[in-house]
Amino acid sequence: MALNVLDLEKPIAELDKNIAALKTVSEEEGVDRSVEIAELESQRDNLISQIFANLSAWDKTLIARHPSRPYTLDYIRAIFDDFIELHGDRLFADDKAIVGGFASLSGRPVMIVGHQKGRDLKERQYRNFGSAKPEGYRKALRLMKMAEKLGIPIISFIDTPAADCSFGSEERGISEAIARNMYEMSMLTVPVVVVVIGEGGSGGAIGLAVGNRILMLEHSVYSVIPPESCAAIIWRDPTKGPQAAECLKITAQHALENGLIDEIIPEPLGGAHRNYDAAAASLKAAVIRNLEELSELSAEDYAKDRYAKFRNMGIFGTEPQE
Amino acid sequence: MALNVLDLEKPIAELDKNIAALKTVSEEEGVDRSVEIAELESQRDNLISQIFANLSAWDKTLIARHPSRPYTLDYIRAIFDDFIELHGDRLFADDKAIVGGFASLSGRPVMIVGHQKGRDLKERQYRNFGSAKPEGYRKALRLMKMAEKLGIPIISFIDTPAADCSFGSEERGISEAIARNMYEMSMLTVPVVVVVIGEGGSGGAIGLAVGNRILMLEHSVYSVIPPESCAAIIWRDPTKGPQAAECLKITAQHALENGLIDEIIPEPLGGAHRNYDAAAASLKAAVIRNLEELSELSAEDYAKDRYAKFRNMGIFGTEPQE
Amino acid sequence: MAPDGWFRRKGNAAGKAARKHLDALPDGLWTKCPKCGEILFSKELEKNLKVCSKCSYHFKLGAVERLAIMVDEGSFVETDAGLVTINHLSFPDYESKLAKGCANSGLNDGMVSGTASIGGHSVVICVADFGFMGGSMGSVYGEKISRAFERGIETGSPVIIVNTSGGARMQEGLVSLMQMAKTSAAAAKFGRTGLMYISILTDPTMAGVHASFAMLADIIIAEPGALIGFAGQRVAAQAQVIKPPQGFQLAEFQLEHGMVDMVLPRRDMKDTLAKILAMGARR
Amino acid sequence: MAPDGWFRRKGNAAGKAARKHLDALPDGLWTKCPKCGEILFSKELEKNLKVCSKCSYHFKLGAVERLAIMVDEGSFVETDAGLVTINHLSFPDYESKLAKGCANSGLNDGMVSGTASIGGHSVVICVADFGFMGGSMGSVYGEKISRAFERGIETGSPVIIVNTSGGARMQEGLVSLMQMAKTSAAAAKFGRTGLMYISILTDPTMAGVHASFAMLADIIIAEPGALIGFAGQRVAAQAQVIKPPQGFQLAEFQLEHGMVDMVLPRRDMKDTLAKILAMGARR
Ligand SMILES: [Zn+2]
Ligand SMILES: [Zn+2]
Repeated sequence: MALNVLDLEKPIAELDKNIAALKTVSEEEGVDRSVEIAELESQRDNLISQIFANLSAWDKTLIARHPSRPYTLDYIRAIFDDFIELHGDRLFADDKAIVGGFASLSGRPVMIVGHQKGRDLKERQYRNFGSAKPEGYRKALRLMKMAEKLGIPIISFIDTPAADCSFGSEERGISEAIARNMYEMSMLTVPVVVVVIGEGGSGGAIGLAVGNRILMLEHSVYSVIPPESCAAIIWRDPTKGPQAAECLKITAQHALENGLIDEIIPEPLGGAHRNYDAAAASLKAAVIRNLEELSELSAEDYAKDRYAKFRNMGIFGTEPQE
Repeated sequence: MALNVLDLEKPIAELDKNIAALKTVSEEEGVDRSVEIAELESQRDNLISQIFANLSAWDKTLIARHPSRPYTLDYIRAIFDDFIELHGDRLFADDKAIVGGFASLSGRPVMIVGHQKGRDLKERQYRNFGSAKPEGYRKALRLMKMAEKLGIPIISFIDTPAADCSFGSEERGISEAIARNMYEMSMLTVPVVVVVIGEGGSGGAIGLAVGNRILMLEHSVYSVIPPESCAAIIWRDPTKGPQAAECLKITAQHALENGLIDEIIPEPLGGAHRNYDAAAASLKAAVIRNLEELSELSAEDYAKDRYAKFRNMGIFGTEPQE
Repeated sequence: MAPDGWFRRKGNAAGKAARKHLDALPDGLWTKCPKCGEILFSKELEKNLKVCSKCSYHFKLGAVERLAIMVDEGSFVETDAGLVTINHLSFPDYESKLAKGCANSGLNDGMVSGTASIGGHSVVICVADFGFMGGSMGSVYGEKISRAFERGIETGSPVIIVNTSGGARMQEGLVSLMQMAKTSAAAAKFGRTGLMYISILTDPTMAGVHASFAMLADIIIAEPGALIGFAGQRVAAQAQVIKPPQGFQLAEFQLEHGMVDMVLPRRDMKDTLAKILAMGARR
Repeated sequence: MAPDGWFRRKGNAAGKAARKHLDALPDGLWTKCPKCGEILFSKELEKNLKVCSKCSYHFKLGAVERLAIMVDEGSFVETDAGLVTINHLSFPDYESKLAKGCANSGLNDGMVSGTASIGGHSVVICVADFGFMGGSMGSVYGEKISRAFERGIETGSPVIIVNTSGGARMQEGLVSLMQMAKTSAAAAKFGRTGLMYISILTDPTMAGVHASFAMLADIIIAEPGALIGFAGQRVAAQAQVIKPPQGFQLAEFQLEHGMVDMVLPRRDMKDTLAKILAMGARR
């Protein structure tokens, strides 16, 4: 547990420890310490509120990458019934960095696709740290086209540091795969709801993120480039990630301000990793509400709506022409 | 040259040699031997006619595989203008066993796809003996879908012993690739003319052969299994290929009789390899005529026509049901 | 697995008497597992859906057995049973092979087609039988598959095909190759309806069947350990002069290479199918 | 290559004076080939379309130079030249980089768009300029590409895009990532018209541009030796801790891996484009 505590969480962890100790003592000794515990818990929650009211873009980055943060399969387990995982791109391989399949959302069938990170060292390698290869994007596309054919909505979970850039991925066209997904996703005749649950890492993210609605969890980030890489380019110093994160304005809040996403999904106090169930409930409610709103559109409209949405993204001026 | 003479061609080659010698002598000595030459040529042509009137299915197989037989690129050079070869499946590789691209046929744009065998040892390896891998079928499909998008007709040349069955091809889904091509080809909204120019080798052939018109050159073959493999299974003796070829009835003539192809394109006397230009002219005329006939259909009709054509292929009876 | 209770066959009553289990199990009380060598009590093996209780080896199932464990009891109604094979090439020994296949399987072709329900969902279903000439595809087989897709379109039903096949039936020559194109075209026509097509690959599914409709489903499910591929291993090995990779062409290999959606133990098949069908049904 | 004769620019006259060759050629009479080291007479090099006469190395071309050798003389009319960049994130040093890019290239963005004819075929054409901030894609760039596709739809013209880019323009943050989706969606909308889209990949075409509209063309043509890929070689090498394969990410590597239709020498570009356009035109 201690390994999974961020610096900014240390004071919180300290109080957590005290509360836990008090509870243990209370149980062991059979003495009612509930008032004291409630006092400490309230103290802790105030502390969390304080800390989380002033998170920097870099803090958000660290929380978005938190090793205890719920991943796609955690949300799938918590939110959906009857998840039937489907595998493979029918071309080359089954990429474990992207999962997908049918599931039932409050009794309605949906197709899920999403990046999947690994929790422990072994699973991280198995999932390639959530960095998908061409076959991952192609699997996702196959499933999305299947959903389109069957007329069921698509929910896409974004959580990747970046697309895989190994030699093999270059050889098999990682660029083509990402580009093709955006091309095809833009034309899908079913609703597509995208949720950035952790890291929205540049091309690796956008390759699954062309939706009618783009939602971001409160402490997730979405960026054109990893802050460390940006710092390495600008200041030739990858340790200046914090400054770069600020410049890039990679938080959900900024994305909403710039009109690039539709909604921020609130996380439980202290971040999604402090309460999976509450995070999942919050996410579930947002997804259902967005799907319900979208259900008013016709099949043709979904593509038009998506086109209009992305077509409008761009911040520029116009000079008068001579 | 002598290496490329079939046993059945040996008497012809003998006369060819005599004629050539006579011509040389005639030139060197400056004596007019034209009468003598014409006599020999007529004798040779009669001999060819005799031999070719009685070809067995196995003889046809050998002629279809003749190392001097014109291949796809030979026909492309002879028949089309402005061939622009296009490469790659955008997924994994460029397969040299299938070529394809735009070309102009009597001033009209067409898309060509076709198996390509190699002439000498080096080129044979380069072309993998005309045995295509998944990436070859996927390249062809990409080009055919492009033709559909642009609204231009497709001409497919069939000339393969079989699809590639290396481990790599199995790993990358050679079955899927062949199946997918048939699936997609059946739905194309442009005319598709297929010409079997040499070997129509089982799955490797049908993966490019779902057309509105299926033409076969006079001495080409088309079979569900290589005769040698069939013999190996039935008689546990691959040398009994000749008998198996007979049983399988793999000639163009039988395919036409069984209603599985539309037309036989006549070859020049002694086979296409004896006169590339004449073979190409014959093929060109047949393709143009078929395309003209097909031009009367609408875009939707091409798929319907193709469906009806293949849907009707099957020879079976029906018992009265109780 | 008592076929007579649930299997309402319309035609071809003649074959009925000959029907029996097809997968070369010895007739005795005991059966030896070909994978682990365990001696299994045949009745227990039957109860376990013909899966070895020690090593999970999945024995081959005949079409009749397969239907019994897959569809809702009593729901199967056979269609197109009256289609009969013609030896139009006068191919040597074809008739005797057909007769043997008929005796083996109690069927008049390697493909049985019909309608049924699974977990209450109506489906068009086709089941292949390896006992009939190795499940090879000739004209009757291809026609049944094509009609099944067309029936799916007409009735708005999903199509499920349980495959096992050595490939195209060479005794019918070129016309059997054309069944690949015909069934693929039928799958394409069906595919445009928005209805679901599920293909199940059982041991073995090879060559002309694998390289046509079997690989064209929305969802492809393989049974554990099933041999699945284009060319026979010997052919592939000949072409390479090297040893095949570990587990070459097995179901698990196909999963790793992205060619199947899942490898599903036989005991989970029916429930999973019902769940998948539910996804396609509510639109 | 005399820009003034054929280049009718509508807007942004201010930049015109600053326009010059962009590819870091020394200003002198002689130019050293960076590949083979040959010292080339600059005028000869220009005449040879900036291809080394000894080793065929293709020097980078600015957008203006590129247009001069690609389209019918006098046919180019620029569009959307009035779009200007806004530093909406107040990203440090962005303005100075823009100014430098402008001075370098004589352009106000790394992408020039317009209409032209090639071999008599009317086209919508976009040409990138590496001299403007490494051809990086921001809002203006993405907007020009998107409008080009829409102009193609409106006028029924094929679209040709000559690419060179280091990727998305990080100084615009997330909105520059969204240009990937926006341009890809525009390519998709255009793709449904049955009109032809040709993408030309020149040295270098990387990252956000390579992974969006640049790879979505019907026909993709690469210039010999062009570096083409998703991630920079250093990034890829870091991830692998091994040496990249021979010729990694070069045009010829992309051809071998099925990602481009052809590697075409610069001297053949215009004629080949005209031939390809003819194929799409007569329908
Ligand atoms: Zn066992
Ligand atoms: Zn040089």
